[in-house]
Amino acid sequence: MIPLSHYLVLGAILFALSVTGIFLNRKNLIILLMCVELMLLAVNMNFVAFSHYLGDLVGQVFVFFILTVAAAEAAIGLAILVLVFRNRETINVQDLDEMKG
Amino acid sequence: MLENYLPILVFMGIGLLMGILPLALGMVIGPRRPDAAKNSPYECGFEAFEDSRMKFDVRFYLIAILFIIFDLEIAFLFPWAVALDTIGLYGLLAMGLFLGILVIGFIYEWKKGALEWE
Amino acid sequence: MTVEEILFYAMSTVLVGAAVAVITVRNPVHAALALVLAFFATAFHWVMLEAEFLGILLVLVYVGAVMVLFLFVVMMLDINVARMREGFARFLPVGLVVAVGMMGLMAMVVGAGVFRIPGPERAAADHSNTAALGHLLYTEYVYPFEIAAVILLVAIIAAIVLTLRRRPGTLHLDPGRQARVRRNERVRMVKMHSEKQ
Amino acid sequence: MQISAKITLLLTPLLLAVAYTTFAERKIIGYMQIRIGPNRVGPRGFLQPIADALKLLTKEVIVPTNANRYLFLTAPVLAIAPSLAAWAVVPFDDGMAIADINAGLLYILALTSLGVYGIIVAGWASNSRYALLGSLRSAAQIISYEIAMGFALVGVIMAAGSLNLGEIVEAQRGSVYHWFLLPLLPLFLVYFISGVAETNRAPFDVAEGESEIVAGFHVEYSGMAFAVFFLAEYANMILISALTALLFLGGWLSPLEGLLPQAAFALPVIGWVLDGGIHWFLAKTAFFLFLFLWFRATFPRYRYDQIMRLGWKVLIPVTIVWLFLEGVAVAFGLGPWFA
Repeated sequence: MIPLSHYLVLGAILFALSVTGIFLNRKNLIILLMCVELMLLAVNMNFVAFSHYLGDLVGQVFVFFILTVAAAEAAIGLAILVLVFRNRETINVQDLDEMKG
Repeated sequence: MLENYLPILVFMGIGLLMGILPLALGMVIGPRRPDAAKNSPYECGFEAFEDSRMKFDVRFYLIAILFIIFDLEIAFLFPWAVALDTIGLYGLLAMGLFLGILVIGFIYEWKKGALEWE
Repeated sequence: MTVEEILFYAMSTVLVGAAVAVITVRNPVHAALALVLAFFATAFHWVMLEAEFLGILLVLVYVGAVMVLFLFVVMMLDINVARMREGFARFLPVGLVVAVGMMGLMAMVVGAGVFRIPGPERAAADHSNTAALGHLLYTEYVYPFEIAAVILLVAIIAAIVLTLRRRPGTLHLDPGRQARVRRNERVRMVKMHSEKQ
Repeated sequence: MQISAKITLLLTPLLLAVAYTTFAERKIIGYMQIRIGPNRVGPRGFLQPIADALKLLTKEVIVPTNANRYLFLTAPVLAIAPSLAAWAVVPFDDGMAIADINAGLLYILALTSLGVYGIIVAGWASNSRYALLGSLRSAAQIISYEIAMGFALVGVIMAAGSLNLGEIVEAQRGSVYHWFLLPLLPLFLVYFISGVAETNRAPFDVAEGESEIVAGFHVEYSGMAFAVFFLAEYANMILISALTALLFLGGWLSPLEGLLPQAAFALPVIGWVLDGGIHWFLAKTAFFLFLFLWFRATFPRYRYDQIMRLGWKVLIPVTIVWLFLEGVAVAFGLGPWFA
């Protein structure tokens, strides 16, 4: 029987890795989106683990909704990304500074 | 429940193996005589003059995005269909509203011509 | 080690390795494929946690749909990869410090022994996780469920508004009309006298 | 180990079936076009698949210079692995499945949605214009039809009240009248049409389109790399046929059940044949497989815009309407089927 803390540590490692990823790939919008997905995955991992060990299905219902919202978010995020690339020929975050005061 | 998933893991491994094995066998047994003409990408008799990456119609992205959303709908329908006989009328109405909202989206797509392929 | 433990560590290794690959590889296509692998490993973990529905759902929706869109975008946009990696080395120390700090914090929380919950009984072989989830979702959580429908509706509309642009002046053919064409619309038979040279 | 024996017992006939489907295709289409088909290797050409395999085995696996080498070679593996792995949950007879999981149908849907990876990766890794174009087309086609397929499966689950394939078959017990074929007729049609489109078979094979984009996503593949793609396509065809038989035609159940008196099933040998069993399942699967080949010999290829229109504007609305009707019937227990 694997103790709960193993899953929590795994989730923590994943989360820390994805945060590092955001620091490392500050320029590439696509990789940033992937890191966000990874982060949500880490959170979901904890939810599922708790749901299992506490014997409460609500955690899984919550994960279901997170997955739904995250998928919709990824879809729209990528749609915006494609548009940005079409208009600006770049997805480098640093080039997208139009809004800078 | 978990005992049932172990064979699946094994079978996935075998599926991968059934792909890798013939490939490896083919690479080992088959000859290897590369030359420039053979290894160049296929073109109808003339030199490939640009990189093959090119711009594509946004429509392909739109199809993929709509696919994600419909896939989520299906994901919601699966547990509903299994539980339908225990949740009865209430569940039916809940799903009716859910699908109703999404059918509005579908009609919008249709009217906007997002499903039109030219 | 029991089979369960071996599987846990194997899958965790794959998962962490894939996550490292996602954030470090140069080519975004490879990153996307590594993310697919990460989703797969997670799905196995979830199945081992008896959340079979969510585990398979993750493969269905994320691997089967979301990552396909990611790959579409990454492959079809001609992205200059080299420039994207500028500053990779510069940010590495900062990233590492943040990661280690965060890991330390979480280790403190997890290691404190608050989470020593005894594992639950294994579910019976005929226990249907999907049915249980469905029962809960469509009775107690109907309201969030309907909100999810509205979110999806917004996503549909947003996707269409964002990407569907009918540029004036683009030429296209209507193959249906082409196929329906009659002879009389294209060719006019003209009676002519033969001319003598 | 018991499980390895089971897997061998499934895999060997499956691979043989895949090999001989290619032979059957050439023979059947040959006869449909008043030709003989392959007839040189072995009696009546019966060893043709083996000769083909040997030939492909000794051919060079060409990797184009510009291609991404590793992904180029991974793509065929990605194509065949899901189409074989899905067989793990297919029951051949009562309880005769390698893994009898509760979420069987969900697992199958998830795995069939992975087939698109082989195509996308192949198209991209080849770094060839035709391959990329073909892979994009066929990926968009596959994901479009997957939605209709998913909706059709939801209808089956509603009628059976379970995701387990064995329970779905058992829910159809009684007689031919109880098979889901009749109450779910529109969903059956949608499912099978989507199945044909999913496998990129004629008449939906624009992705291959010999005459315009030369072979689509696998234009750069040769030798065994090509053979693996080819096998994946046929394994998928057999899978779709088997699933259609399970979900709509009562799998291993006998069509004579409820027709003949009980005494008929008690007869020594005839009773075994008449009663449900693996032979009925195989016969039904073979029938659908034959339909695949028949379609190819009969229908001209659809245009791409027609394919997309059929998927989005015909099949999806049909399934949604039918799900509404079926939902009402199931919730109110309306007869004659959902009582």
